[in-house]
Amino acid sequence: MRKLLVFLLMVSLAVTAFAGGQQDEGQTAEAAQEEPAEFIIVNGAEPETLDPHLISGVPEHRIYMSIFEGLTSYDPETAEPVPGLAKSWDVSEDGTVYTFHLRETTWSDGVPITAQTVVDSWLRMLAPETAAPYAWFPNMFIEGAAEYNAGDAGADAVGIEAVDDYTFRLELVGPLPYVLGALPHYSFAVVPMHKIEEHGSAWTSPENFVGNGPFTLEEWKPQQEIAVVPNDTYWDSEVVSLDRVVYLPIDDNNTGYNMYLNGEADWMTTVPLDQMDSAKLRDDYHNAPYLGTYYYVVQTEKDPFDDTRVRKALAMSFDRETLVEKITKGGQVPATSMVPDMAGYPGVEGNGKNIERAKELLAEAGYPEGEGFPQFEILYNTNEAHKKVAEYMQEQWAENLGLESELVNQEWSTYLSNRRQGNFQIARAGWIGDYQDPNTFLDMFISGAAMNGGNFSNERYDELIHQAARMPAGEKRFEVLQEAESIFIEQEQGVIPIYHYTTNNMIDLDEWGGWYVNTMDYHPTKNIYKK
Amino acid sequence: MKHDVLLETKDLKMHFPIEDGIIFKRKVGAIRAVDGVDLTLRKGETLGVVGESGCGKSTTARAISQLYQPTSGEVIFEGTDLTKLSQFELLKTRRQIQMVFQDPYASLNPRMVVNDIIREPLDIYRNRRLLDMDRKEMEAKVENLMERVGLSRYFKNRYPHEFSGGQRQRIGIARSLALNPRVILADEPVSALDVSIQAQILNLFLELQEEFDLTYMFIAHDLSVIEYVSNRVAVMYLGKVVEIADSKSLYKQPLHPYTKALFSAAPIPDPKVERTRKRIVLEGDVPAPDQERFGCYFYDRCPHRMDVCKKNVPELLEVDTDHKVACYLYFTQEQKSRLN
Amino acid sequence: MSEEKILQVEDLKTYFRTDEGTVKAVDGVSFSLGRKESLGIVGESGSGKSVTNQSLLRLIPSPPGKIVGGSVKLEGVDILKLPKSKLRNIRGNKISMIFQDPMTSLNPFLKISTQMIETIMLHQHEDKKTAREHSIEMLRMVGLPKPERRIDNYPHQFSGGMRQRVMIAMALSCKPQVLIADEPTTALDVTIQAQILEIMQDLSDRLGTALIMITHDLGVVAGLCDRIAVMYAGRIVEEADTEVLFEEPQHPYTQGLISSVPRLDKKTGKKLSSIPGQPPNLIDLPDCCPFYPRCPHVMDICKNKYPNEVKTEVGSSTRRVSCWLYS
Amino acid sequence: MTKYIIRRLIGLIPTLFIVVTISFFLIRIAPGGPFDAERRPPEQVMQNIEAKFNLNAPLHMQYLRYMGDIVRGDLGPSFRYQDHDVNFYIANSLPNSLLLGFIALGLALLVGVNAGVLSALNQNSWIDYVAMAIAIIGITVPLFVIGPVLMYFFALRWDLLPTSGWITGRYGWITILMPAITLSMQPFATIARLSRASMLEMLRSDFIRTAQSKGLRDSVIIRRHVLKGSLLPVVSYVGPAFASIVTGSVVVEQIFRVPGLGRFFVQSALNRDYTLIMGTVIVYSVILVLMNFIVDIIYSFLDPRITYK
Repeated sequence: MRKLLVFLLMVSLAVTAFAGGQQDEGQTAEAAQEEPAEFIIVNGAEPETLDPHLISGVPEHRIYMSIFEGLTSYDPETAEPVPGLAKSWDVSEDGTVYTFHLRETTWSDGVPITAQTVVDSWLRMLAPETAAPYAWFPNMFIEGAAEYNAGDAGADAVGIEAVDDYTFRLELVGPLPYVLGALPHYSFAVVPMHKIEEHGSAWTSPENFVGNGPFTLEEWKPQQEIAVVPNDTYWDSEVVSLDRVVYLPIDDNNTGYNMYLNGEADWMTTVPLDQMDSAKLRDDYHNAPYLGTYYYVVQTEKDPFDDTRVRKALAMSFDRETLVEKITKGGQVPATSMVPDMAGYPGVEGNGKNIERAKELLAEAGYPEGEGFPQFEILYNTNEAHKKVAEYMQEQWAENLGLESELVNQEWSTYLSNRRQGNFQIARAGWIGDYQDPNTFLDMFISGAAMNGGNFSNERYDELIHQAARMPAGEKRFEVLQEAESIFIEQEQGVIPIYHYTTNNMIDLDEWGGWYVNTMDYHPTKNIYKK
Repeated sequence: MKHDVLLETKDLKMHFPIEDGIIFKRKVGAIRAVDGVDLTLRKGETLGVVGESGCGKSTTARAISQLYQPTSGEVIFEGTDLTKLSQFELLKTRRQIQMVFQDPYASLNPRMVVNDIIREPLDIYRNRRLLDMDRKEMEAKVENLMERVGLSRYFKNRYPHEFSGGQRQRIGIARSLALNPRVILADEPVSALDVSIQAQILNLFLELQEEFDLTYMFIAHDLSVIEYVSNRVAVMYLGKVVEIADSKSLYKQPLHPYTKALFSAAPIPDPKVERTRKRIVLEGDVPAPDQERFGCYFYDRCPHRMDVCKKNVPELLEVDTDHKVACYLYFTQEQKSRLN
Repeated sequence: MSEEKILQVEDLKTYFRTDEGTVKAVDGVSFSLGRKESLGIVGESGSGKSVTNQSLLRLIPSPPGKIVGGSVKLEGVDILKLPKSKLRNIRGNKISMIFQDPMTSLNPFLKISTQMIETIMLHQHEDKKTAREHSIEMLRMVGLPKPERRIDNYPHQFSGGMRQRVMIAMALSCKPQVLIADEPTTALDVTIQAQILEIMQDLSDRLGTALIMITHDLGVVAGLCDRIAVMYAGRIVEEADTEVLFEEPQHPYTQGLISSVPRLDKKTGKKLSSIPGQPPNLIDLPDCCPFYPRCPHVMDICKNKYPNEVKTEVGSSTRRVSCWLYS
Repeated sequence: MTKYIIRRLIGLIPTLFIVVTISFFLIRIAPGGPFDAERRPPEQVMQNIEAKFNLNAPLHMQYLRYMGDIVRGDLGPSFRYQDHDVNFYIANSLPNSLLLGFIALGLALLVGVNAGVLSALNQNSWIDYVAMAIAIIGITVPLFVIGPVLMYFFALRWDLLPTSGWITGRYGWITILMPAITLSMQPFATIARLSRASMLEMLRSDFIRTAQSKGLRDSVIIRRHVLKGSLLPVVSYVGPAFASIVTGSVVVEQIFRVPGLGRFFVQSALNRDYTLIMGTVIVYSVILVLMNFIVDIIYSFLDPRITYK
């Protein structure tokens, strides 16, 4: 059987030799592909699904925006809602009923999209059998949606209706002014029901796929790439300039970064922490505020953190500026409020660094100079950046308040489970807004909400959030939300905001146009073009 | 003549199972290392056990000392059957029966100094409260033993590898004597040693026997060694004793065809004798002991085989005073018919 | 010397370099071997007998071993000075060896046929088919049953005795002038030993091969060899015709050796006489008689100088001994 | 022999049964579930999801149902990668992992055996020292260092190779070079050391002395008498090594974007994607057991002393 071994060796040799011979061809092939405008995106994790109703992640959302279009879509510069499948809409006086006028357009296979398609799609999203993980999102908006989704009511209860072929009526639970900004989200997707019926879960395979976005699915090689090409039946197809968009699933950020540097990718959607210093010096590095907040959630039910003074002391006793400059490095914005800057929302001041005051508060709580304060744990999910932040916090609290803490890292699912169940003292958390409204940062801290692992509970706060949900857009509503946030942050310090996220993108804007920084980090490929 | 029997085996069998199967092992056969051995060890004597490799002589010794749990048969020491004793009872009795092994290097723990090696059996029995001895007495005992076997007491903190083969065997002997046993089972104790050293150790065995009133079972493949040390000799072949006799009578007149061949094959260090001697050269090899035999175990190689030998296993019968042999050549007509 | 000598060894020295110092395993060994003569080399472990014989064919692993002096002349040609290619022509062709452990001396991964044929093809320049037939013939001569079938077996399918027969067949397949057998029966049982010795004697007689038999067992050489050389601590201390040596051993070591072996044929009832003490450590041995610490006849001079060799004529042959008692 | 093979293959079944059973329950013990996310869906949504994937049934019923599916060769739907089932993802990614593993192992064997043999034949010479120094690097330096270093030099610095990708991608077969080399470092080092050691041992054995005494040329001795026996330890290493290359290629697959099973393995474990974890565990167990089995067979061909009945 030595022959078998020899054979293996020979095979490996042959393969290596063959591979070596291929090298030149590979490069010439690349040169030949210069002509058509192909845009290659380093897209993060392998997409879990392309079925919009089952999506729950950012990489999937990027692809969704290329191959589907909701009633509204995003303006590439501001990420504000603009007409999509709906060319216009009317709002009832009380702001609770929207009537959309749809374009007369079709799926990529020519089947028309009507108001009934929208109704059927949304009902599919909400149907309990679909088990859409993001169903809670439309549930917050659509009248009767939550009841139907929970199985407590039939589909008739859902406040949506096809008035005629191209008129769609939407009834909201209240006057939710930000609904238009939520509609481009995948949980409001319109899907080709005729294909879903035909192919079942296989409808997202390239050979079966039908969409209504500016692009349509060409290829999906798991863990390798997803490619989309222009959709000729798209209503605005003249605007579409790219010939092909490739989404590369990449687990290792450094590899993605290297690919970008080596010209193998055109858009890198994040920058690895250890490359940040060198990336910042480059012209193709784009840093912008992001609609997200990095914060520490404090277990408000457990001693000694059930004392507001303790929580405030913790929030006031570290230097957010140094943290973002020296530790996170990505141009993050020091945060003392939960809600990031948002047009029209006045925001709250929050409790910033004030070590003297922190010490006083701690002393009032019974721990002068940190004496008698039990050692506590800081929980974070395993990740280099989180670890560095936690180390910094640990050191700051020790130095400024004399508090001793221990770092605990857990793998993602374990961490999530513990955080949800409140099995922690202090834990890191982060939140990216789903739409541009303070509500997306605040409604998750009402008593008993799933995200509220710190078990923050305040009657007045709950009341204010519910009140705002029934108010029309405008200053008044923002004032109510501001009061709620003030209670949550300034008075009670339910969580400790640390910084607002920023987006870190690498793309050469001398080569590519139609790509703009915005606070949602949405960059529709529809508008990107090669210069 | 009446002899005091100290130790006796009755139909002792030691079969090692051959197992097969990937997850669930099942027995598919057995190596019949010892296949029905009757031996008696008389007080104060040396019983030599001789035979070629694989004849079961070492296994017999190990089965007697209960290092192996015998498959069947009895090992009776002063009236008690060792195979039926509980662990603790066995431990109590077994101090009377000690073993000396062939390879003195392999049987000594390389990480222990001589002092600890010799003292180990004492410690074990003391820890089980079977021995009443204080530390000092034990110390003295070890030193005495060392001196007695011809090792300076100043070597007691050395490790086995610092000694030569002969010295290591002396350590092994000292250890076996620590508990004042009455029986020593010596398993090829000199076969790994050079000739000049071998003589030293053999002489030591003889001296110790006299001094401590020991009874030996002495196992060797070298006939001349056996002859030198033994009062009686048992010849083993394929797990069975084929002949057992008083040493003088056996060497003068071996009866069993195998014994005869064995004797004639052993070279004698004297050219005159050697050149005039006629050798019986046996055919073939010793068969593998992995199957049951229904005739004489020596049948395949025997120059005198008869029809009767093919289907009957000859019993060990006394054919002369103190001389038993398992061969039909020597059985009277009456004995033969009785067996058939 | 009346007989024509085929092999003459002069002042052979083989040393081993170790961390503790130089081990003079063979330190000035001289002997000669006549055609068809059989010489026994007797000694205890560490006496240098095996190293001596491996030195004859330059089989000493180097490093750490090295032949540092002397000559080994086969029909007048010094083997120690031959280039490697010529040396290979002697190995297995003019001088063959059999080793102690037949279990490990045959390659377990190769069939017997492969191992036998390669030697014959190499030295006899026979084609494969003839070499195979030749091999079968040799195996038949050593008494291997059904050689034409068993030649295609692997070594592990043979018993120890059968393997040693194969080794003998292989060693004699090129009709060597000298066969060196290094403890060929030590690992075997007595009855098998008898078989092997008989075959060796018979075949070397028939093929006219001279024999060097290395052993620690005086009994083995007593019946087999014409002459015997006794080695101690890397030197030959005494050499004589077999009868002479056993009848009238001169060196105190030889005397001690003979009398410390129990005799099967003579039950004396007396205690064995044994040689006291241990063999010497061969590292940096001083120039003295290495046996003196164990010698019953030790004199002052023994501790200071290695004794000269004394040669005496006994009958038609020479005996030599290195002991101050005789010089 | 055929009988032995059949018996061994049947013997795999209980082993796999135990592995599957233990993994099934172990995974469930781990905190968190497949649908945990930064913002966990509200309870009624969770209930819908659990009903869809039969997670609301009692655990032993889930187990029985899963076992039933496995017997039919169905590894079930992935909980997270919902567009396809586990069979699809394994069928798509396993061949890539196997190919990479084969090439890496082939490379390791080719270079490792030669290096080991050369070292042994030139013991204590510069060849020996250099080869063994490289081997030590291979053993001590982790993959996640070797990979990026290769990428830095070959892709970024010298621009000889693309940073990453796979043979079916735009850069073709050359993409396999760096992952294969990275992955082969550790087995190469072990093979080199093993073959050197066993070669040295073989050279010291009695039968080599016999071969020398027969007058054979050194080259013949090495080729005919030494090499086969020296390869035995390498062969017995190769089976488990292949299994560990395939299962342990996670890091390399991530760094070089190889669309292999390893990436799913890690991702599914982090996601608590129960069915996909089970699927990868089963596949890996089969590979491991099969490789050991194949090695046993090869061994019996190489070493005549071993026979299987």
